[in-house]
Amino acid sequence: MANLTNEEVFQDKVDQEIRIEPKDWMPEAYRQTLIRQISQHAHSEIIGMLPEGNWITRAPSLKRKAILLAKVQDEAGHGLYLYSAAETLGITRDQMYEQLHSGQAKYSSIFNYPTLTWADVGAIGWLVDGAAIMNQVPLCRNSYGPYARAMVRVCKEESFHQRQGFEILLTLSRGTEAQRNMAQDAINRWWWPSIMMFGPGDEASPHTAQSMRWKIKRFTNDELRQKFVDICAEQVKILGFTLPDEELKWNDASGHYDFGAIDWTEFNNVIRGNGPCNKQRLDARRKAWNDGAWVREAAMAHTEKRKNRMAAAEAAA
Amino acid sequence: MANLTNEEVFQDKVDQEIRIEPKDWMPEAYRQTLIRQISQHAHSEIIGMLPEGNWITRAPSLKRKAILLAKVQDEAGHGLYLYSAAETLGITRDQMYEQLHSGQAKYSSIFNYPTLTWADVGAIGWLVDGAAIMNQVPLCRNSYGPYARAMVRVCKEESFHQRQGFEILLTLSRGTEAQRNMAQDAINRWWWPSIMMFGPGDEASPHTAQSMRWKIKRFTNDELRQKFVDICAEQVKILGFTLPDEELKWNDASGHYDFGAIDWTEFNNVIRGNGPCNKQRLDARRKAWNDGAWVREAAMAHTEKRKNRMAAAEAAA
Amino acid sequence: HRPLVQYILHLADTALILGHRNSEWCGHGPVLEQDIAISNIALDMVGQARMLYQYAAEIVNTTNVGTAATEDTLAYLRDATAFKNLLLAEQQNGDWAVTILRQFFCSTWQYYVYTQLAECKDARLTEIAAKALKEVTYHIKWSAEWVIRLGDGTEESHQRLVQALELLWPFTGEMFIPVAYEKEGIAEGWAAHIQSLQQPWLQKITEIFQEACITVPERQWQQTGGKTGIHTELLGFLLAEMQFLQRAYPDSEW
Amino acid sequence: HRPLVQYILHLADTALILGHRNSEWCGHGPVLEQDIAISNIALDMVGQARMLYQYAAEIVNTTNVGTAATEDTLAYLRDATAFKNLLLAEQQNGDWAVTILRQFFCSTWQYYVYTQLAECKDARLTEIAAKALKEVTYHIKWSAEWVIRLGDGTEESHQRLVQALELLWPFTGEMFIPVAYEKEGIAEGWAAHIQSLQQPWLQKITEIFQEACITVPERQWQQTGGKTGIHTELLGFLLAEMQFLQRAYPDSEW
Repeated sequence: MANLTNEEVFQDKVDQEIRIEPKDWMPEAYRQTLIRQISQHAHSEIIGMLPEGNWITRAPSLKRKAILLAKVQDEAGHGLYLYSAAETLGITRDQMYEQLHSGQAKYSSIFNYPTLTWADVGAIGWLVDGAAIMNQVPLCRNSYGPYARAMVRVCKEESFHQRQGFEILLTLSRGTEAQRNMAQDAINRWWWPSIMMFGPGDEASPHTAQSMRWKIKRFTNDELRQKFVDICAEQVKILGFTLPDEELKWNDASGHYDFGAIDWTEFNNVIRGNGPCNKQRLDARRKAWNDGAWVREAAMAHTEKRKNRMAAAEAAA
Repeated sequence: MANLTNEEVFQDKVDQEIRIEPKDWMPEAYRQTLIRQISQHAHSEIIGMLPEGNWITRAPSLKRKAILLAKVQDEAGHGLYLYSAAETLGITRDQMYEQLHSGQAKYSSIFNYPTLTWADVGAIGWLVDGAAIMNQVPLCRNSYGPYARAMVRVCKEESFHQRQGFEILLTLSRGTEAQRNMAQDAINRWWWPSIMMFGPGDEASPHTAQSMRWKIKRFTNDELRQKFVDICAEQVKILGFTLPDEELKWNDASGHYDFGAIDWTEFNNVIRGNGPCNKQRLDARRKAWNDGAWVREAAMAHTEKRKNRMAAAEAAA
Repeated sequence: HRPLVQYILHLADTALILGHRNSEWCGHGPVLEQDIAISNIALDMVGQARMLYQYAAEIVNTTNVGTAATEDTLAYLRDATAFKNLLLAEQQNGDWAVTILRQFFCSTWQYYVYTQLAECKDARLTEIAAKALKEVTYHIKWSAEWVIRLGDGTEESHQRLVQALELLWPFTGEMFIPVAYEKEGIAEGWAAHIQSLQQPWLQKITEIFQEACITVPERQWQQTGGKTGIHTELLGFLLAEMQFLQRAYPDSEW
Repeated sequence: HRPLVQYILHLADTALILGHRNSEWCGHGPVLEQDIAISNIALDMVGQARMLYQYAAEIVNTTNVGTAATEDTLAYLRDATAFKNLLLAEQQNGDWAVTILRQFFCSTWQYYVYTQLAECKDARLTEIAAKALKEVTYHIKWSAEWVIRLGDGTEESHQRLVQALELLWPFTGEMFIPVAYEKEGIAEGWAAHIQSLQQPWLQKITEIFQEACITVPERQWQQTGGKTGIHTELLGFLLAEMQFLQRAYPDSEW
C-alpha cells in the first residue's frame, strides 16, 4: 500500500464500492464536481417548491391541499439534507445561496416552466418526480457517503410523491370532460421538458465518463432517458391519455420504445435563462432571502445576547 | 355704507344671498370653518373611494364593473373640485393631505365600515349616497361661491350614484334567495351608520347656529336626518326589504316616521378611530401617498428640466 | 344540533383560514428550517380543520336527511358571511413578526380551548381536542420562542414586533366574548368556557412578552364579528382564491 | 366562424385583462389626477371589451343554436386556458413605471391594430375599431408623456423605468407573431396584419424612448402563448378574483 498514491487509494476504494467520507482524501476535481452537483440538486429542490407551491392555496380539496403542502415541505427537507451533504465538502449554505441568487449556480431547468392548472400538479408528480427518481435512485449508491445517504432519504419520499401525482391524474382521467382535457393538456406541456431533465444526449455529455469512473454517475443520460420513456409509455395507457409524440412506438428489435427527436434549442434556451419563468423563480427566491435578512439577523443577535448573558451569569457565580 | 364694518358688509352680503368670493373680506372664523368643512368633505370623497373600490375587481358583470369604476372615479373628481375650492381659502392640497395622513383632519366616519358583499355596493349607493345628498343639496346654496359651485357639480353626480345603488338592490331583491339575503344583510349593516352620517343631534351640535347664520348650513342635523328616514322608510318598501329598526313607524301626528334611539357610543367610538377599518383606510391612503412620492418627484423634476431647456433655447436664440 | 354545528365550524374555520395564511409562506420563508416549520403548522391546522369539518358534516347529514355535506362542501362552498373563523386568523401574513405573533396568539387560545374541550361532554370533540392539543403545544413553544427572539433580537426586529402587536391586538378580544352558539354550548357542556380562559391566556402572553421585552397593551377597543360571519375585507379575497376550482368545476371529484 | 370568434376574444380578453389591472389602481394612484386618468383608461378598456364580447356572443349564438352566450358568460365563465389575451396585459401593476410602460406598449399596439381593423372586411369590427381608436389615441398620448416624464425625470424614476423595461420587454414579441386564427383572419381580411405592424410599433417606441433617454433593448428571447391560452402563472389568480361572484352564485342576475 505504501507505494500507492492518494489518487490510487481513492480510486481503489471507489472501485471496491467503499464510500468516500468527508475526512478522506479526495481529488480536488471530485470535490468540485460533487459540490457543483449536490448544490445544484439542493437548489433544484428549493426552486422546485415554487411551481407546485403556486397551487397550495388553490388545491381543490382539503385532502389534496394537505398532500400538496406536505409534498412541497418534503422538498424543503430534501434541500436541507442536500445542503448539509454539500457542506461536508467545505462550502457553506450561505455561499451556495449566494451562487444561486447571483445566477452562477444552476438548478433543474424544469422548474422554469409555469404551473397553469391543477393538473400540472399531477403531471409534475408523475413525470417530473418520475424523471427525478430515475436519475436519483442510482445516486443512492454513489461513492460519496453523505450524498449517498441523503439520496436514500430523498428517494424514499420521491417515489411516494410520484404515486401521488399519478393518482391526481388518474382521478382527473375518470372525471368530467373539462378535467380530462386539463390533464391531457398538462401532460402535453410537461412531457418534453421532463424528457430533457436527463440532460444532453451521451454524445454531447463529455463529463459522463469521468463521473462514471468516480461512481458519481452510474448510467448515462440516454440510458436513463430510455428507461423513463419505456415506463411512461406504458403508464400513460392506464391513464387513458397520450404522450405528445407521434413517433413514440414500441420497437420489437430494441425492446424499447422509439421516440421523436428532442428540441435541444428549447432546452438550451431555457438553460440560458429564457424559460417562461426563469426570472420569476429567481426573483421569488431572492425576495424571500432579502425579506428574511432582518429575521436571520434578529435570530443571531438574540443567540449572541443569550450567550453573553449566560457567560456573565457564570462569571458572577 | 362708509360706517359699516367689514363684518357688517360681509354679513349683509350673506343675508342678501350674495355669494362670498375668494378675494372678498371674510371673518377668520368663517374661513377656518369652511377650510375644515370643505377639506373634510374632500377627504371623505377620497377615503370613500376605498370601500367601494374594494369591489371593482370583483363586480359580478361587466356592466356593473363599468358603472362602479365610473362611480369611484367620480368620487376622485369630487375630491378634486373640493380640494380646489378649499385652496381658494389659502391652504394647499398637500397641506390638507398632510392633515389627513397625520390623523388631524377628519373624514366621514361611514367609510370606516367594511364592504363585505356585493350588496354593500348597492347599500352604499342607496343609503350612504342618499344621506350625503340630503346633506349636500342645501350646500349648493351655501354662501361661499367656490364651494357652492363645486357642490352643484357634486350633487348632480351623486343623485345618479344613488339611483344606481338602489337599482343594484332592486335587482338583488328580484334575484335568488341568496341574493335577497345578501341585500337585506347589507341594509342591516349600513342603516344605522347612515343615520349617523347627519352628525350628533341638534342639542349636541353647538356650532349649528353660527353656521346657519353664515349660511354654510341651512338645516339642522336632526331636520335632515328626519327627512332621510322618511324617504328611506318608503323606498325600502319598493325593495321588499326592511330597515333594522323595530321602532320605525309612521306617526300621523308629526307627519313623519318615528325611529329608534341612535347608539351614539358606537358613533363616538368610530370617530375616535375605533371603527372596523379606520386603520386600514388611513394606511391605504398613506401607502398610496408614500409609494407615489418618487412619481411626483419625477414629474416635477421633468417639468423643471423642460423649463430650463426652453429658457436655454430662448437665451441662445 | 345547529349551535353545535356552528361551534364546530367556528373552530374548523379558524384552523383552516389560519392554515391557509401560513401555507402562503411555503417556499418563501426567511430561513429554510422555518419555511418547513411554518408549513408544518399549516399542515397541522388543515388537519385539525378536516377532523372538525368531517364531524360537522356527519351531524348535518344525520340531522337533515338528504343533504350530502362533506369536509369539502363545508370548506369550499360557503361564502364569507357563513365563515365563523376568528378575525385574527384571516389577517394578512405581513412580515415574519406579524405571522409569528398571530400564530402565538391563536395557538395559545387554541391550547386553552382544546384543553377544556378534551374534557367536555361531546365525545367526538374530546377526541379531536386531545389529538390537536399535542400539535398546538408545539406551536405555542415554537411561536413563543420566535416572539422572544424578535422582541429581544435587533432594534429592527423589536420595532417590527411592536408594530405587529399594534396591528393584531384589536383582533384578540373576540376570542373571549362568547356568541349565541357558544353560550348554548357552555351551558350544555360541549363548548369551552372562553371567558374563564382570558386570564390564563393573558398570563401566558404577559410571561412571554416579558422575555421579549415588549409590553401588553392597555385595554382598548376590540374588533368583533368573525364568529358570526361579519369579517374584515380580507376574507372575501382569500376565499375567492381558495375556492376557485370547486366553484369553477362544480360536482367534480378531485 | 370559429377563428373569427377566437380573434375577437383575443382582442376582448386583452382589453378586459388590461382594464382589470389598471382598475386595481383606482383609489391608490400616486396623484389624484392620475388616479382618475388610469381609472378612465380602465373604463375605456372594459368598454371596448364589452363591445367585442357582445359581438362574439352574437356570432356564437347564431352559429350554435341553443347556446346563450353573453358578454358576461364570456368574461366570467371561461378559465385561464380559454383566455387569449396578450401575456403583457396580465402582468402585475408593479410600480407606476411598470403600469405606464405596459400601457404604452399595449396602447401603441392597439392603435395600429385598430387602425387596420377600421378598414377591414368585417363591418362590425370596423365599427368597433373606429370607436376604440379615438380612445386609444389618447391612451398613447397619456402613457407616452409619462414614459418621457419618468425616463427624463429623476435618477430613481429613470432606474425604475429601465427595470420595468427589463421586466416587460420579453412579453412584447408575442404581439407580432400571428397564431392560427389570426392567419386565417389575415387571409380573409378581417384581422390586422400584425407582422407589418412591428415596424411602425417599434418606430413609435423608439421615438418616445429617445425623448425618455432610454434605449430599445436588443433582440432577445420572447415569451409567447397568451393568444392560444398558455399564460403566465398570474392569470389564474386574477380570474379567481374577477370571476368569484359569477362562479359562487351561478345563474343569477346582477
